[in-house]
Amino acid sequence: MSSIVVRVKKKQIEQLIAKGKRLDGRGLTDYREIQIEQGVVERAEGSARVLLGKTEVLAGIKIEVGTPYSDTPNEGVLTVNAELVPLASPTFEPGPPSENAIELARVVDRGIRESKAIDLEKLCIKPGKKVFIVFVDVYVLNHDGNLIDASALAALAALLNTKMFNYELEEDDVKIKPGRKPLPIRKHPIAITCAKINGKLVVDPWLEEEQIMDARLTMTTDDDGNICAIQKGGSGWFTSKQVLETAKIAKEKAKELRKKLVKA
Amino acid sequence: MSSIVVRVKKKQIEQLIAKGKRLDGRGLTDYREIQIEQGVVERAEGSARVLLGKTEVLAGIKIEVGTPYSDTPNEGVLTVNAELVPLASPTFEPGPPSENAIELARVVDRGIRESKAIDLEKLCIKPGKKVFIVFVDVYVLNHDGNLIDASALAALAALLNTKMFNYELEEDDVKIKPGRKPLPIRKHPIAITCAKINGKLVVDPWLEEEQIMDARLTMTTDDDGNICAIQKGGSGWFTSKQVLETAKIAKEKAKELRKKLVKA
Amino acid sequence: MSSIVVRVKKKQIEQLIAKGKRLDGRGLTDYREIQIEQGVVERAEGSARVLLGKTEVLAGIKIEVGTPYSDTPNEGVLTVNAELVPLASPTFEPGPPSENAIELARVVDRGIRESKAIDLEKLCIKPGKKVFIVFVDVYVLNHDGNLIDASALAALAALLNTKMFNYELEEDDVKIKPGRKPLPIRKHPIAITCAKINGKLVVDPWLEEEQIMDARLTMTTDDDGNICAIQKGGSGWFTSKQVLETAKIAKEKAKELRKKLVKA
Amino acid sequence: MSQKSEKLIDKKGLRLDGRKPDQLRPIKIEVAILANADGSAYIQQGKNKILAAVYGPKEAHPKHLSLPDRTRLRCRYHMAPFSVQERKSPAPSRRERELSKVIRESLEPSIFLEYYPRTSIDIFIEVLQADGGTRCASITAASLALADAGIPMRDLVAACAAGKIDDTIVLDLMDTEDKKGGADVPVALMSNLNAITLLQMDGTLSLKEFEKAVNLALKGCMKIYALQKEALKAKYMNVKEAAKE
Amino acid sequence: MSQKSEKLIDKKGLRLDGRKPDQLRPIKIEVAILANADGSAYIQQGKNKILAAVYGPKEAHPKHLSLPDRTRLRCRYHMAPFSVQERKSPAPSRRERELSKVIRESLEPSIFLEYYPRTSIDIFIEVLQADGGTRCASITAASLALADAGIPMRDLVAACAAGKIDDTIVLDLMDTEDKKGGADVPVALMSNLNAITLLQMDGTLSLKEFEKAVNLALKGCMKIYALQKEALKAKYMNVKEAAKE
Amino acid sequence: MSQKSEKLIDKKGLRLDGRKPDQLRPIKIEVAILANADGSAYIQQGKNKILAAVYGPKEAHPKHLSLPDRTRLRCRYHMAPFSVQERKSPAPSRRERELSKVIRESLEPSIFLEYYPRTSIDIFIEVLQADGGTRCASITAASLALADAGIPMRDLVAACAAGKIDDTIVLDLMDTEDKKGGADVPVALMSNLNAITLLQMDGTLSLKEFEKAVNLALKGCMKIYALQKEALKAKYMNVKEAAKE
Repeated sequence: MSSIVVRVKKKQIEQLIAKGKRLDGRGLTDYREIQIEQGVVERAEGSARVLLGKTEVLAGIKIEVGTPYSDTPNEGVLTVNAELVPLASPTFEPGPPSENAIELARVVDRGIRESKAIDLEKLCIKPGKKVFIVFVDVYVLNHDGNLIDASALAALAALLNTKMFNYELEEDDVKIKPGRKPLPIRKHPIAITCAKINGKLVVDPWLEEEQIMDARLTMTTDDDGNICAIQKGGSGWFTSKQVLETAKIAKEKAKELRKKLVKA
Repeated sequence: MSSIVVRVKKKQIEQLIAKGKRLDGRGLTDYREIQIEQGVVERAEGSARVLLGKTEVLAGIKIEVGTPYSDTPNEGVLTVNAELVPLASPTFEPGPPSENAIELARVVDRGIRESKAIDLEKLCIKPGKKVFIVFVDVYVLNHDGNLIDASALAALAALLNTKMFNYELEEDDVKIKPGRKPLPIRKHPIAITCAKINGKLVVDPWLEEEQIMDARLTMTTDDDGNICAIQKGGSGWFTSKQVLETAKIAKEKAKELRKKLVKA
Repeated sequence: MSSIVVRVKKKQIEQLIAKGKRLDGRGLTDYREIQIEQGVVERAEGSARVLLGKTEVLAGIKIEVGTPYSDTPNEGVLTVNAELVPLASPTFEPGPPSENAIELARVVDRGIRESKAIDLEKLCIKPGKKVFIVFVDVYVLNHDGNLIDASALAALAALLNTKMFNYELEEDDVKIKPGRKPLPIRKHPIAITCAKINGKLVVDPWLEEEQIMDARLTMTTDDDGNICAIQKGGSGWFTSKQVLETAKIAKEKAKELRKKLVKA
Repeated sequence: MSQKSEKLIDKKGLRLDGRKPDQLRPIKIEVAILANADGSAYIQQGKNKILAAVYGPKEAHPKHLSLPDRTRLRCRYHMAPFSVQERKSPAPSRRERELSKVIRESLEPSIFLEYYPRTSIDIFIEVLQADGGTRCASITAASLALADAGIPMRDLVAACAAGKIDDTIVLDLMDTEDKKGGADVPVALMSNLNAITLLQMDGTLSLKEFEKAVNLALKGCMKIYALQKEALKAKYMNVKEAAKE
Repeated sequence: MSQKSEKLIDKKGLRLDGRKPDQLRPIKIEVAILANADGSAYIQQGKNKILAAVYGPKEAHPKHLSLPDRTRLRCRYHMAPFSVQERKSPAPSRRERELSKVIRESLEPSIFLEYYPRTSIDIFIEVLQADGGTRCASITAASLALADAGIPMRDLVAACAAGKIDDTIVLDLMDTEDKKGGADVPVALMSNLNAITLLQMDGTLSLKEFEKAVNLALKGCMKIYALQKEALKAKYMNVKEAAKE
Repeated sequence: MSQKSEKLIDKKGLRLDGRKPDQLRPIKIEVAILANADGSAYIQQGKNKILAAVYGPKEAHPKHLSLPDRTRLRCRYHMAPFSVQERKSPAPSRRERELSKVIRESLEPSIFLEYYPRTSIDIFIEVLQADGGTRCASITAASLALADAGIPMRDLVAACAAGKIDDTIVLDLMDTEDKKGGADVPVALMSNLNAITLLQMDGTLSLKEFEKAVNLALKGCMKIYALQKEALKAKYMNVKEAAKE
């Protein structure tokens, strides 16, 4: 977009927000409509598709046997990767993960990891030698803003949909046995993002808002209302009042989303 | 080349072909002169140099001990790589393999693999643990068209030239013993390429023909006249009649080339 | 720099050198002031910072357990890497090692390796299976010319500063025991570089001299005055007389530097 | 491909999933399903689930790669890490790079490339789930995405494979049939022009078997062509209805 | 982060290195220590040893990445291979790439980017030794390097983390506390503007604990801000004295 | 290099392949052997088999790397995967990248670079079989390829190594001698100008031994220089004869 178009749009959005309104008709703390569909990729151990307005994210889970990290010999391994595939937006380029894709993956990862959502000790096969590796692959299919919340939600929905295979150890070889069981999920971390536009906070920014926002703040909270991950992004700033306001919004909105997920 | 030069040349070649003639004096189904020289790189386990007109390709074979693929624990591993090294053409760039180099390697690979030319089960040392890996490295030294046929021929000639070392297993370690024996080669897959120019098929296109052709079609056939690999290339199309005509040409020409190779 | 500026500077420097003088006031065979500080990175097994005029290089040593090369099963492994990090010069780019960084690392490596400065056999834990790997990481922090000499000196000073951990083998696992001991260093290879400018040799060229020099010649000598590594660089040439003159200068200057290091 | 002893065709002449030899897998096609792309399509063929998107024509970038007399068609075939049995690294494999090339070359003949000199058209294909025959299904979807983007075309390209299992020539091999069968012949066709724009093969076939396989694959292409046209029609009906409301 | 049984705070309320909960580690800052860079700074915070250098504003390269209305700020946070316990490969890790981004975004608000359209400013950070809290120390140093380079700024950015160990909110966690503790909240602040330009968190905190941690971190930032100003003053004194001689 | 107990020189003073200490390996040189390259040469020196090709002068690309006052010489030394005992990955190793640099710098002094400003000349070297001393043989061949391409040159560059085995200074070390010997000194020379354009060393030599080795290497260079000129003459004779026919 040319900088003039951006400036005009910025003004328009800011004037609306000053009146508590948004371009797409939402109120400042309204979330877009969410659709969650689980099990969309049968070949994956787990999968889920999330529609957040026109933002569309697919997450797939694969589970493999591997070696634990040396400092956590009794725990399975969680690996989160995000692909901003070029069919999702004219601004996404093919090639190795961009800075944005890496940040996205790491923020989703932190939410799951720090909330201890997965009981990783239950994924240990043989301490120090063999554990399960849980690959969470986040695949953005259409980018219309707020990829972090949509991706975190898709990842969690896919984990909840995941069925692990049964196994037994035979002389250090993992033999797969019939039957499947769910992943040991203990918590449901939900990421909520607010954008700061002209000094006001708006929840769940869509693409046009992201293009003109000052900054964004994502807070991930667990079932107990504790914060487990935060990420500030963008080249603006927040006051400490705005930070605490965001924390409250995040806690409240996360409850709403968590309900939808458990229903899903 | 500028697009005007290409268009003039295209017209000239097409007019000749309409009369059943070619720029370099060949008839439409004539192959260029072939020279095959085996054993040119003594340090390799096997090697061969093929001259197809001015197209020059060197193939070298190295054999190493490695682990089998998990789905074929009783079979050795075949790996084909092609390098379009920049000394061969002003259009080849240094750097990681281009799309063309990858296609070339994979078409040569398919011919060998699908014809079951190498008895890979004889390359198993210890099932599931240790097998021989056969590296076929195709090295294009001068590019004057029809790299696929020249490369497939060089690869096969090099495999026929290959001497494996003898070995014995000592407590899971492979010990090399004196003496050498040939690779277990069962079939002689030969690739034959036709180009479609102005609706006509010409065999073994050279560079000037490739630059203006509509499309090319490569068929690899084995000693029994069966087809074992096909690759269409280029941005044109073929009718099903042309496809079957190519199959017949390929079968016939492959016989001729196979004879030369066995002589070599 | 524009080519005109370079030409003017070249003339100026050449005229001075014709009179036996240099832009920074040194005589032709004077070395810049050297400061060596060891142990600057406590977390590394060894480290040293070298200031050569305004050229600043940090070297850090890490020691890990790994596998030996198959042709030297009884020897530890030496690995030298050099990073021309972009904070050191406006001409250094972020990204994978440039040609210059690779050459720098390899010249430093050759000096240490060929002089047999480290008794690598003493770094063998279990022949053919487990040895110590000594990582020498050369980090250029400010580039004001003659990176080779400064880097070789920093690497050697860091090796002399290195403390290895004690260990014992328990069923093939290396267990770290309390206490530390120095690396087995036998020799002190010192690299000395001369630049050829307008037919004259100058020792320890700084940046402005390097920018206009014809060529450079680095000779590394050991404690016995033997040469153990040489590298010619730059797009000019040397006469055999200049080569032998450089060898004599290198031997003499290395003695001076070696003294400073032993003092350090 | 290695022929194992397990039967891929039962005594009744039916395949593992109950299909007859000349029967396609169930196919579901949707056009215009991605909001940002200029054109897009989704195909489900058996368990294959594939998205194709088209961006362009747009200014070619970098400029020195633009062509003075026609558009530059680019194509990326890519598999999601979770689309196959063992997780696939997201970095493009050699197979993906070859398929990107042959898919591009199977679509190029259908496009009036000379209409948009100095521009580029990007085709992005994402295989979300793979079950054999993904290159053909990708071509089918990508051709629709091109049409959806309004790119002027000679005809739609429909693609389908035939092959050999248990000595029988069959249509549209699924993964197990591909892996255990004797040959696979993917074909792409512009039906109106009788133009074969993709032809590959691996396995072993006699000349006769090959001829039979190609003819069967071409029939498959024509059936899929009909489904493509239905999908396009369905889209325009939707647009029409939307316009009425 | 996993909470282990070992105590990180003793009975007297002191931490492993003898600090009180709200106490910073010893900090040493020097400005203008690299000869070639346009601006530079060195910080030692506990065992952290970090260099920051600034080059620019200069012509943006490649040109198509230049911005018509402001400077392009670029930032590379990089760790020396010997800076951590196990040797780190010199190739940038995913962590280093994320930190490069958040550090850049924590410094951007402080710079009058619109003063130098079509240019770029490069910030290079090298962690020579790491002991927890390197991103904050890097921001503190990089902001000084920007000032040293004469880049017009709204305010200096000072950064500091707070976190939770043994159920106590503490300031400026060192590596062991970070790894064994319950939460870490790095914060960056422009003190004059009361503007938080970096905020991240990992671990688990209740809303109350979080509020307490942010406030403690902000106090830490303000203390570090004072040290930054001292370091700048020291530099100008040196320049002055040098000028007198 | 590690000195092992096996003898590299026998009682008669002969080396493993029967050569005297100051004897070159058999050398075969051919010029103009590649059809597409602007210039090319092939050298066999012992078991070394090396091709060199030159393309240029041509427009430098990318343009911002072109030099306003001279041509940009580029050089790639590359080994075929099958050229050495254990298969070498085709990706350029650090060794290959260093050798590319030193070979380029050994050839640069011989070229009138200023004749073709803003252009580039590419030298591509492919080692098809390696047996010690490949960098020298590469220089010898590449210099001929430059001449064959009609690049204006001060003189041909000929290269040869000397070294120490079993305490004897010998000429033109082969692989076994290089690996088991005590030192290797590769040298490149423009004979007419008495200009040493390459000088490297590894191993250990006293100053006296070094002087002896350099002088022996220079003699080797001069012998190779004669062979280079013969090869060029042979090529022109061929051209002449071809013209007559």
